[in-house]
Amino acid sequence: MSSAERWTQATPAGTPAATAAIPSTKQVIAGLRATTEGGADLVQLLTPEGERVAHPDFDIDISPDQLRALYRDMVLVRRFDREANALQRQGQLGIWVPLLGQEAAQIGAGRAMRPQDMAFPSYREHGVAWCRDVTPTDLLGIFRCADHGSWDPIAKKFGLYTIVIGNQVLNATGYAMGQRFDGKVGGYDDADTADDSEATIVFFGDGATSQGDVHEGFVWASVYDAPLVFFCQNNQWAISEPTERQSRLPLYQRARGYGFPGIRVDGNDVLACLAATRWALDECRRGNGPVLIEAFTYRMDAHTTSDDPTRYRLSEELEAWKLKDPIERVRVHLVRQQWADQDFFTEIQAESDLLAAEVRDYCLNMPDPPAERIFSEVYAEPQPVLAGQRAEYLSYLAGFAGGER
Amino acid sequence: MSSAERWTQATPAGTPAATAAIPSTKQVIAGLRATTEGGADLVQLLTPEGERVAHPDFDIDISPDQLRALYRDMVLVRRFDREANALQRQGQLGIWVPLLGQEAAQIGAGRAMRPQDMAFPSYREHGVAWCRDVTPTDLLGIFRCADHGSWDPIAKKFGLYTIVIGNQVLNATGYAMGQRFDGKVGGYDDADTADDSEATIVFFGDGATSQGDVHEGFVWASVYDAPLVFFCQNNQWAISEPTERQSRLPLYQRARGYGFPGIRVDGNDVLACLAATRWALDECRRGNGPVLIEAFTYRMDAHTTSDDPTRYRLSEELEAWKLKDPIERVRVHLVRQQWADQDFFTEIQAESDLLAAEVRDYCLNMPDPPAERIFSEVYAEPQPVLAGQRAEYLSYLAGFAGGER
Amino acid sequence: MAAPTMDRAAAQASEAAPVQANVTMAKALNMGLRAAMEADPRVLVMGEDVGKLGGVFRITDGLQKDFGEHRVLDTPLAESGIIGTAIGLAMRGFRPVCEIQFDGFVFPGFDQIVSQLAKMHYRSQGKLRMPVVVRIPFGGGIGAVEHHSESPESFFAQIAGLRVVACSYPVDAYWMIQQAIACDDPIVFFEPKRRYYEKGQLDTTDSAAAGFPLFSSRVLRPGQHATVASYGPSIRTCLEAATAAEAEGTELEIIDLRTLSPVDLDPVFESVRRTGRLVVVSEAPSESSLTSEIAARVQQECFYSLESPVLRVAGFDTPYPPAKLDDAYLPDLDRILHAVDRALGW
Amino acid sequence: MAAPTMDRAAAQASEAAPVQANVTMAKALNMGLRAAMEADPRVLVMGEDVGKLGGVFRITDGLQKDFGEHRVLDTPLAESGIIGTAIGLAMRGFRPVCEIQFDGFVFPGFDQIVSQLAKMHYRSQGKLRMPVVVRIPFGGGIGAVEHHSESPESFFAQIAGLRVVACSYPVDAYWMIQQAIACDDPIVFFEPKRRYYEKGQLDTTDSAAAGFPLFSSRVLRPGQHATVASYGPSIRTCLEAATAAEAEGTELEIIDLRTLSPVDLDPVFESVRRTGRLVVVSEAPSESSLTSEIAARVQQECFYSLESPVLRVAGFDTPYPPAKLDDAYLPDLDRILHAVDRALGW
Ligand SMILES: Cc1ncc(C[n+]2csc(CCOP(=O)(O)OP(=O)(O)O)c2C)c(N)n1
Ligand SMILES: Cc1ncc(C[n+]2csc(CCOP(=O)(O)OP(=O)(O)O)c2C)c(N)n1
Ligand SMILES: [Mg+2]
Ligand SMILES: [Mg+2]
Repeated sequence: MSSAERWTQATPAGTPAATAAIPSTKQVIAGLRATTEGGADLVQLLTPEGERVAHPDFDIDISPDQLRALYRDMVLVRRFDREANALQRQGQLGIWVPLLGQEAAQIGAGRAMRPQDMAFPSYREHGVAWCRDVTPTDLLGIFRCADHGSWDPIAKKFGLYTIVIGNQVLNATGYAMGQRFDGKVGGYDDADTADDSEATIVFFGDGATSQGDVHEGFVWASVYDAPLVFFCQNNQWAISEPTERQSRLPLYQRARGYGFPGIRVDGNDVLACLAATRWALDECRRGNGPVLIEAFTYRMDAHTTSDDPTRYRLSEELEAWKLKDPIERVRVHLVRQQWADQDFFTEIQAESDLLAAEVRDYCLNMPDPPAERIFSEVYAEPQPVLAGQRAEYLSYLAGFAGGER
Repeated sequence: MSSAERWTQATPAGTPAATAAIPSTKQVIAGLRATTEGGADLVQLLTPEGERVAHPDFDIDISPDQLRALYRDMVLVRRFDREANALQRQGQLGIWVPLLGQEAAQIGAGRAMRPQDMAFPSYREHGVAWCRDVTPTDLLGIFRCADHGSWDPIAKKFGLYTIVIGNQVLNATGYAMGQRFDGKVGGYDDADTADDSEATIVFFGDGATSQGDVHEGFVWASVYDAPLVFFCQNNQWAISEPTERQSRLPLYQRARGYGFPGIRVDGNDVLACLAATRWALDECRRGNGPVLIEAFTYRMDAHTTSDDPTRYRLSEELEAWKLKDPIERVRVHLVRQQWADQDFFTEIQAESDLLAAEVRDYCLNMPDPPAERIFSEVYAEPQPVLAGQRAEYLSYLAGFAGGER
Repeated sequence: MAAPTMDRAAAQASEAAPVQANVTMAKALNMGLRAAMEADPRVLVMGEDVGKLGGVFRITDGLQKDFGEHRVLDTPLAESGIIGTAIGLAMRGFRPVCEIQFDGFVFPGFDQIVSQLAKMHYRSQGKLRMPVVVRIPFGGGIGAVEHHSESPESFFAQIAGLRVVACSYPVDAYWMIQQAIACDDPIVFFEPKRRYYEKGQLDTTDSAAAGFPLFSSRVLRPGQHATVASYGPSIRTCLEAATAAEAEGTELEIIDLRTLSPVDLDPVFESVRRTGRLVVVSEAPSESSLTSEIAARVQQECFYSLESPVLRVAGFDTPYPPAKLDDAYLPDLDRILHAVDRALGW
Repeated sequence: MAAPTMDRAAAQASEAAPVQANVTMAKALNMGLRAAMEADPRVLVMGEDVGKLGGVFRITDGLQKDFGEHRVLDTPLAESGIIGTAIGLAMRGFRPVCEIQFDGFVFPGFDQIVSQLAKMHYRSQGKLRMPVVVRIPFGGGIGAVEHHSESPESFFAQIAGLRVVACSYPVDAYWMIQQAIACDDPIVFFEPKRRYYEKGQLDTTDSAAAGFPLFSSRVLRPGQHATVASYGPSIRTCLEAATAAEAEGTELEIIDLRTLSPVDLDPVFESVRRTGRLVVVSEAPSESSLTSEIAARVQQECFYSLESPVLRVAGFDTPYPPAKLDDAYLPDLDRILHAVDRALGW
């Protein structure tokens, strides 16, 4: 993978002629969705049928323990996701943003990180959070509308959820520039496991690629050689808009215009995501960043619990993707390899039931924030005008002596 | 030029490995400035020595009359530019933005347009203005700070100068989308000279390519197949910042990530600029837009009359580029071909003296705007609050009966 | 600006019966957009998810189906792109209606609004008109996550060359959106999202409603003891406050500002000269805001009539808090009445 | 927020003698930036042309030469990128000082300022601090083309979580920029570009000046007949007006607000209680602005003391006109005195 020429190769066969007359939707989709598997360049190590396949650049040794651990991660985050979705339906959460179908992309990327690496999520990265020890219950406050993010982004090396599309890409770029300015980049050699060189990974969606901020992140990261992995989860949809509303070409090819690697991985293949992201992070800590990874996956549920996908997509699409479920293929592989027996699966099942119960219990007992919270931590240093508003409002509230309020 | 695969070919030899460890400035410059001529892919039809060379894709038939006309255009706009620069030095203009060195890029692009085509300039396109019959004197008001642009952008098919870097790229994209919605795109065939199909061209600089708006313009234009030519004048500098502060790769390669053609032309070669732009505009009117053209040229004067280039660049660079002067090579070719004699050059000389005198005269006699101008045409429809401010202020001014004011 | 004429209005009633009870504001806006698109083929609707989905609030529901993909555009995901291309389309003679999905997402498009959309007419001295409407669902109270409950109207109210309006109930929504689209100036059109599904009776043939000017505020309820001026989502709260106050013998005059820039204060001046007291109500933070402007101008215009200072009941000068605090943060009936009491007791 | 200590200030005087006459504001800012960079290795300067060129106004002149390319960054040309990466650098523990080249070019970065820079501390409930300074040369009067003469301060004054200050003369510029950099909140730092080259005497060892708090307004000239509050480029005009008024026996009290958000009005209230009259002066358009806010709060706080309404002398509610009209557009001595006369004659 040393030389980079390959990252600016000709368009893979099958992509539409960039200057053909107005391409038909068919053409475009052919380019974007390529084959049902994501096109010629798609990096895959584990087929939907659970077969291990080799890849010239991104092969990886995985032990039974490691694969079982990845399976466990995916099952647990999916269970959490489903539980949270149910809690929203029951009115316990204001909204929920499902990750269903994106478990492999997020666990693969999350487990590729080293403790010293930094991650900047969008708002759907519950699986990455899990890998950063930001627990499911840590996430609930945002969706119960009790807080805007409760964890310590520096301690956990996991930024706060960012809702304004694209913003976090520039913030991550700056953070990665800082890693370089701090001398944390360059010295890395594979042998040295104690190596403390750093990299950053930022998560965004297919729709986000249209935002100016994402472009500016590409520009800054490339001219400052920032140790940054741009991890784009192409789940085929930006709410109701398919990826062809955002681009003519497969998104990983966007990197070509800036002069850094763009890789498309099977986003439903946890091994491919792990291998490619590990490689990309290491390239970055070596000083060869940035790198763009497009995880070709699918949003199997609604955009959020407020969304109604039946208005804009066909169930056939969902059915087709169900056959490529990220968890099922690992289960099949574990079984076929005899790396896991029934006890193992029962155990995980029990563990996920426990997690679900814990999440539910935590959610139901989450206290509402007090009115003072409106005014808390707006500034790091004293702000008298706001202090006045606070005092006035709280004494006003006190006026309702155990009254309506 | 039918197939487009070629627009996403491998990196031309000589560009830096996109993922090599932090590239040395040397490497980067090698990539950006490539050879002194702009790299392997540079489209050139007339060498700095005035020799006509062939090009497989962009050859062009040019008659003596046509070449003389292009020469005349360039000489006149340069003379206007120098006169305006002098007027600023003499305090007659608040500021001047020189086009010196970019005559070929602007005249080539400007003369490639058809009457029905629309142009969106930045703030340095005095040569393009000339081609759109926006006269030198029409431009003066902006730089004398007497107006913000005096011509009718629709009548002249030449937008107002846009100072906020990148903004006009999106405005042009919308306009080009409108041309498509109006059915002015697609039907074109070369034979039919009465053809009224339309295209748009937008001008911006190398520095501008970093702005989010330019990226969003690329995204919109490509997904809406807008008949838009992105014409980037890479004059090597964004005020004090060389192009390597904005990109690792040559700018024309940016188009690759979006799936439309990117062409680098010798921006000091009026024939190459004319040929490539004409092709690009025709591709657009055919429905094969958008197209990116990078005109590889040089800002031979300061960024503006407020700038001091000695603080950031070496005179050697300027000297090297003087050898590639856009006008001189045409003069040499005209002489060598015996397409022009001394009388012709004397005539042009006289004509440009006349133009300079006219410009100076117009500038010196330009009336200052009256105070009412502050309030004029803020809105298309009545606005009572502002009307009140206007009335109050004007009566206040009237109060100084022939006084200080 | 030509208000839609009767027959146009009639034509626009299209499939629907002229008089309909129980029309939600969302439906009224949808009907208004449809009417405008039928009346003028140059009207375009563009934004994120406005096509097939009909917008996350369904305001554009069915429009793409009926008018086609070239008149209802599901755009790429970038607000600067939405505003920036709308400007070019306007130069081409279209009348784009842009939807910004939520209040907190307008800022990537702020530069195009400030530097191009609002200044184009002035820069060109009238040669370029910008008949662009930017629709923004705004305000809190819907139990949403961050950036979905903001009141950014004051950012826009201070931009010269731009007009800003806000509707507060279905009938106004239906007519105001059509008038805004017919206006040759760029307009930011604020829609109180937490009122989208509240209903009213709509008569699409009501010429009085059709003719009431877009840039005028309106007295919704007369009263003699104190004036309350507001707009958008707070109007209903103010009306409820007036009813409550009446029970205690206090008559509040409620004015719906409707136009936020230019703000039409003549009815407010006239009212304050009678009542001597003014409370301005808005969800937006008060610092350097529209409510500041109203207080500043009223204290000057009505200096001798004011028996108490102009008081403001507004959002606090904080970011919008987690939505569990919607009720604690938003001006409610109690806070309005409390301010009225202070004004009366001054 | 720790104001630079004496010895720090001393250290910072570096090559220069402690007391220097005829220091321009541009030089004072340059010295202040240098002092801050010497005092704290985490301070970065970033922006367009701030390195080799030293900025178009030379405020960062020589800094890249002395501190290197990793502490003084010539960034790509994109303001959202400048602010957005500064936020990430701040998360990494740096203290970025961003330069926006001109007032009219801050808007592409507005989204990152509103949605991230200003909200990060609140969102994280104090876990993330944003010690970022955004320097903006602002105001008109320099005979420039469009977008180079604007006064956008009110856009920022209304953003919760963000602080806004403006310096008006060299000594303040030198200390305020250091205090701003030392502050743990994000600050938009406005510099009156048309005063950049006006001179003052600067004593870099003056502990009183070093200790005067950043977020306090200050009475620059006492007077008993009327109060005039202003900031930035208009301060000098106000002082000239005071001198002219004195000749006619009118004593104006001139207050330099210095901090625009939160605006420190206590000295204004105190003054207005004595004078009964207030004129607020600003180049910025008046609609929904900082001057509106001041009028709104003073009329409430000093209701019974005011003998005339708070009057504003401000930019008109238009885009900034062609600069040939600089003098006609900007509040000048005559307009200020005219307003004072109106206040006194009310
Ligand atoms: C600037 C901005 N504009 C609009 C939105 C509303 N919005 C939220 S998610 C979304 C779609 C994002 O799609 P994508 O980037 O593919 O991410 P995904 O949700 O599919 O993970 C939109 C338009 C927003 N959050 N921010
Ligand atoms: C948004 C914005 N930021 C900053 C500026 C200040 N500025 C004016 S020209 C310029 C450099 C532009 O360089 P380039 O795009 O290469 O065009 P050139 O001037 O070389 O023709 C800058 C930074 C601006 N006009 N707009
Ligand atoms: Mg998506
Ligand atoms: Mg340039």
